[in-house]
Amino acid sequence: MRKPYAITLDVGSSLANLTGSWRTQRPVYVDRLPPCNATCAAGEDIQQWLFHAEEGNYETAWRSLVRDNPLAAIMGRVCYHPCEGACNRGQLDESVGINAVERFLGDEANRYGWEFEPVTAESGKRVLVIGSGPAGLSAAYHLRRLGNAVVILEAETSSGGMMRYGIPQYRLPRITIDQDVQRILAMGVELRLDHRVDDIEQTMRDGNFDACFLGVGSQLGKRAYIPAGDARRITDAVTVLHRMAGDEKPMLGRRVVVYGGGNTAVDVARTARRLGAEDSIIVYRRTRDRMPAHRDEVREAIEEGVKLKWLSTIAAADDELITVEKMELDEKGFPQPTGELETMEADALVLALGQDVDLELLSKLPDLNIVHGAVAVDGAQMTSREGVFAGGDMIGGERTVTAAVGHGKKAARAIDAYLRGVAFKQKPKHQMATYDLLNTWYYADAPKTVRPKLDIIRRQSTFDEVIGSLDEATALYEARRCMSCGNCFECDTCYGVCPDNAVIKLGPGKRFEFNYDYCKGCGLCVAECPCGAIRMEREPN
Amino acid sequence: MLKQVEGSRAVAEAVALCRPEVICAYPITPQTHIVENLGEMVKAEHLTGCEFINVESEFAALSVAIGASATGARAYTATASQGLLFMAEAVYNASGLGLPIVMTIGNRAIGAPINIWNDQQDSMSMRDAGWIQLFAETNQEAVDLHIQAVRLAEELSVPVMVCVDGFILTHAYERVDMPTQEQVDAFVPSYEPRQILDPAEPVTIGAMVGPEAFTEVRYLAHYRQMQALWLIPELAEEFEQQFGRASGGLVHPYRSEDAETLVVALGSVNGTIKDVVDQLRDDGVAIGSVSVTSFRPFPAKALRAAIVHAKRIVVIEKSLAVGIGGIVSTDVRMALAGAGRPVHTVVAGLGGRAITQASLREVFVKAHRDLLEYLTFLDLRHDVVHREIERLESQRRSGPVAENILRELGSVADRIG
Amino acid sequence: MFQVRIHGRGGQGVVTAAEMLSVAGFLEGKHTQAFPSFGSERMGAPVMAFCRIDSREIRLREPVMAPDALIIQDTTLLHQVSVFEGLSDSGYVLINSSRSPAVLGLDEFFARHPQIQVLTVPASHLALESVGRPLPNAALLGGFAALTGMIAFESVAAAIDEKFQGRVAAGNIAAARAAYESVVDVKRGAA
Amino acid sequence: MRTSHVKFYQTGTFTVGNRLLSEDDRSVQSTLERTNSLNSGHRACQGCGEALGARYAIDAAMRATDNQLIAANATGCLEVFSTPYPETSWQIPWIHSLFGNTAAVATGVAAALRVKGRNDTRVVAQGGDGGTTDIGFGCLSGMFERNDDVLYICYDNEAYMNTGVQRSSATPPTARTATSPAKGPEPGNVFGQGKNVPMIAMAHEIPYVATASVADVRDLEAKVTRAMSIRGARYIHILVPCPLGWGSEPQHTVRLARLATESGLFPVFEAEHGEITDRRLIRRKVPVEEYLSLQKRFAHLFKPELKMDVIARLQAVADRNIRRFGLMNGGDD
Repeated sequence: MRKPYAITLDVGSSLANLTGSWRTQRPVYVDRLPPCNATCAAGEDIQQWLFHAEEGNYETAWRSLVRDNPLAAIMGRVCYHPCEGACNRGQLDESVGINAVERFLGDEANRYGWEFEPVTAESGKRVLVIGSGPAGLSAAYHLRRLGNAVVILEAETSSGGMMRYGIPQYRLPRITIDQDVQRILAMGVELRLDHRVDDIEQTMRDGNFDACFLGVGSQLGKRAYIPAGDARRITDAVTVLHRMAGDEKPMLGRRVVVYGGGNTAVDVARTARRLGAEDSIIVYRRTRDRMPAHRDEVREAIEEGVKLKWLSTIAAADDELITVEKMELDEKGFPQPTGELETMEADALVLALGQDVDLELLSKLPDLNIVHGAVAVDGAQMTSREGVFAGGDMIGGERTVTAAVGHGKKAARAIDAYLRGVAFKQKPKHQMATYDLLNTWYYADAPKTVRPKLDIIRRQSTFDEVIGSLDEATALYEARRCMSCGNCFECDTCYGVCPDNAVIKLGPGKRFEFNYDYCKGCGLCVAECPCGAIRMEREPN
Repeated sequence: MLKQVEGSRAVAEAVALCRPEVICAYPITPQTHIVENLGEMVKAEHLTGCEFINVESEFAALSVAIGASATGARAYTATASQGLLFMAEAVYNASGLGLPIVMTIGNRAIGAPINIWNDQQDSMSMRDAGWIQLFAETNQEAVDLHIQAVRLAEELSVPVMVCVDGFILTHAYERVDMPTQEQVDAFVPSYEPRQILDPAEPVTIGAMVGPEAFTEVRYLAHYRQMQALWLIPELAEEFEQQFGRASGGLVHPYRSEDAETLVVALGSVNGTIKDVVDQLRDDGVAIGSVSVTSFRPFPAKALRAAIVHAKRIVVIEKSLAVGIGGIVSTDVRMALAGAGRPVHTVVAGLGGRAITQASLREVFVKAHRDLLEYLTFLDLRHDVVHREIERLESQRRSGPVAENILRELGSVADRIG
Repeated sequence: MFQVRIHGRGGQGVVTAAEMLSVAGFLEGKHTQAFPSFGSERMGAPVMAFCRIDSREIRLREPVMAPDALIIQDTTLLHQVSVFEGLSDSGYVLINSSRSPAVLGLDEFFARHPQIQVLTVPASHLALESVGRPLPNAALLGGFAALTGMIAFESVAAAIDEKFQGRVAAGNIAAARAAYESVVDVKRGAA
Repeated sequence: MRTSHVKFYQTGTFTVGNRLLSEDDRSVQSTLERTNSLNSGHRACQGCGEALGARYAIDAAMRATDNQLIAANATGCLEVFSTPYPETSWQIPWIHSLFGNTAAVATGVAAALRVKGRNDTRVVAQGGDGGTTDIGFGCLSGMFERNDDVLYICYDNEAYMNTGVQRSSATPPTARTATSPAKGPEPGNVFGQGKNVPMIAMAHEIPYVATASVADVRDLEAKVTRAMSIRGARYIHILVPCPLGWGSEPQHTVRLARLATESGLFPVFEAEHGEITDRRLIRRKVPVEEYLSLQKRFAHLFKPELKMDVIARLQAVADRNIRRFGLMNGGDD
């Protein structure tokens, strides 16, 4: 066609006009740290595995999850999920049920027998892990993944440490522990039960170990001085819970008083109900909202008939009577005695005032630095003794399964670096994806799915698991509630809303790129990005 | 085939023979019969392969034609007077876009005062709009010019107006030799657009052009139209060969060779002029006439060649450039630049006033004796305008001029001339 | 060249009469030209139409200023409009009326123009009889053919047949024939 | 709404794309294959809502017609920024004729296609609010009345932006424009009677009328797709915020469109043959202030003092829309 001059033009010729020159600022894709990931003590990339779960690709999701935490099924039961507390979705409607999805994935793995990927390259190094609790298992798993030979020495007759001996089975069925542990062992990790270590150095020499990880749980209940006529009636929570693992269940009686406000206190009180106690009373010196125990646990305990007595300390325990002193909170929120006393009947008094780690095994390492009953470690989880690393309850701080798993992972990576003679470096953290960076318009209103619960009668009389699992549909729904804070989830909104077609879509999984030849820097993509994964920057000169 | 038909019917049949594909119709006197006839032909399926669209205004009529033409359809419409002005923006646009639309103008005066009768002010208002303007002297020529116009428009990718004096031709029953479909098909090939809206080969039509190219675009429009100065005679010649009669071309001289006085005019008034020329020739006056068929492009060379030998030129024109006088005569003077020949402007036939032989004869004789003024209004009622001017000068609120004059003249229809 | 001017009122088929007359002439191989007094007149207003008949091409575009024949379709126009303006002294006048020119008060005019042939024919009446509507135009053309001899009645009939269809055409032809015959009778009587 | 039939679940239900959707259900704008009918390099302002709306609409029409589409475009911003010689941003056969004749030009294109038997090629006419509700209104109404096979899309940015922000019949009351300055006792545009062209289109009882905005591309695409599935005259009126004319931040273009719909000031609905068939329910209702305060054209309502009485009148407009179109009545979403 001989087209008329100037008034008739060839299509698409405006590509010659590079409108990028109009720009004074430019959009840049960023990855921000989602609050869930930021708060996960196990260092899970929660958002990433939710991403896969959203697609219904559960095995991929599980594999993504276990890159950080091998104990998915356990974690989905016992983690107090601070991630959910931090979840930005909580500010929109309700936080994403991350823990439920994690449990679903862990259970799927156990149900279908998914195994960890086989170790591809052996390092030739041997690492000793002491304790098969969450810290030890996590360290062993990660060390093995990195190609190291791992031997776990466990003093008890069963694996799992405090998970088995400290957590009631209505919260964590023993089969789940067995399954998650077995999967780790299947990687080639060696577990030796009934093997108490007294001399670490000797054990290392004997076993030809290049490094050691200490992951011993806090199994000693703290005692408080309580004037008592009959010490038989006073026991501690750790002992009660430990005996629950054995064949002979503890005999607590009809009326049980538990002293303390932590999760262990609640565990014991709920256990007592299940063992037949008509009255299971928690005595705590402050108020309910100040209880360290997880709110959900407390709520469930109350549902099950556990009673709580606030602002009370136990002054004395005689015969079948316990003397309680009323407290009041001072201006700073600390409880102060009032001198007002009352008595209550009790067949047993269980002290749940905290736990200590039995540091007996360190006695042969006299120069090991211990501070306030906890093993001191550096940023690489290494103790003052070279080649000896530690984690979990031993090093103090937050004593949860999740934290222990996190310690184990970090220690394993540090040990691996140590064994390879390189410095241990952690990846720098991204800027936090705070709620204000999101454009929540783009997320449909979708309230959280409530996990099924065991009916109340069975909860009061059996040790069946209280919290059920999500079915597949609800797990999927829950996973899809994730807003992918701070990280592109390929929603195509930037690609769509650019008036200048200056966003290049790279295809599934490859995200997008800006075409700065045409981007005029209007900022629409930044404003409309649902998850805050684009930032405006000053145009470089 | 010879036929005795109304001019509008003849034009409609000629248009139909050209196989138009889209016809846009909006009624305005005096072109209405043309589109009515075409509409009937389409409705009765005598004219097939044609969309007949009743639009809501002349502006829409030409706009629909623009869209259709740009999409590769042969598009046609017709209008007159106020209608042409109402579509003015689209008139310029069609030519600017180089769309070969053919449009009939049933020439009519422009108000106010509103007037439905014939003059050529409407076409003159669009003389610079980039359309080729052909003026028909008879209904036979109106038929023939439409056939040539389609070919001309499409070869040059320029729109063409065929100007037909309203009522005088459009409503006149006279003999027309109507060509056959085969003849027209042989003369007018199917439309091969120079540009077309087609998803298979997309283009942008109607870009915004700035100072950097606008002059060139305008020059090219001029260049394309000037090409018509050789194509029009060529087509007329080819037409004559195929149809056996002379029609179209740039100018038609009549008894001009030895004329000392030459009359130049556009359209149907040339018939009356020829009769007067014959009468004066019988009286021994060396007079002739030249009918200008192509007013745009203006055939300056051809016209000069036809008239330069005369001692004086009288331009009879049915339009008025208020504030200067003649429109056609300005162009005629340009054609005669440097020749030193007086060109007299005679404004005649405004708003349907009959141009009579008697009046023409009078001015021709006057001109021949070199007594004619530079600008003359034929049959102007001097007494009426004189009284109105007096009234205007004596009173601030002198009232509407047209109504004042009408009051003075009495009813319109009781007069014959 | 023979020029005809037809006077009537809007709605009386004045223009159609001129057109049919031109067609009739055309059918005889003559050059003819018919055109209305262009206007926006509505029903009832005085209107005119013109027709020229010649043996050669008609180029003239002016209205018929000096008619050779007048057809007056409505007698009420006689004293309202200067219908006789420019009429040739040897021309024809055909008036649609059942009354005589004398009764119409035209004696004085025709006395001054003795060469003018004037006749009345009850065209509306004839049309009412044969077509059912008092439209005098076709009938008057029959009378015109008889009065002027410019065209044959057969041509008029053919022109009417071209303009109208079926029953209307037949009725108009019948009316025209009746008018034609009545004029022939009157002329024969006069002669 | 039709769009809600697709349950995307919760991640990005309202986003442009969603990896969880099947290919067929994906928005045109999310696909790699989208035509970018209005290509890069156009000279629209930063954050231009009209450029966005035009690409959304025409890309959707392209998909709906298997790329057999011709567009006629009115004079205006869209035309000027997309086709300055020697460059055009259009990738489709496109014609610009005049300001006020676009509907008629499109009629001509449609007529030509019909007469050529090219029934698979479809026609879109597009113009701004000036070219549609004012100067092109006659041709638009004519096209409707004849039921010509044309989809007319009005990109409404509520004033004559191309010529420097003058008032049009689509300019809302109180808005400041160059010809309705924020001066005098009643600053900004007058509270007139309004001119609701979608409702006027409905009065023609044409087969399809819809409103949409650039805040909801899926809705917009669904409407264009629906429109292209119908023969005859169709009209879609799309709200396209204009940073220049509205005095808003370029990055707020989509947000403003969203606030316009969520406040009720711009009702989003569909109608067939003169009857409303569907409307987009307000999801998170906002007071009109939230919408107005982001735009300098309404600044005089907030400074030097807050004019609550005037804002209340505008709120009444929104509330009436909500009642009239049932924008808050329960629903299927």
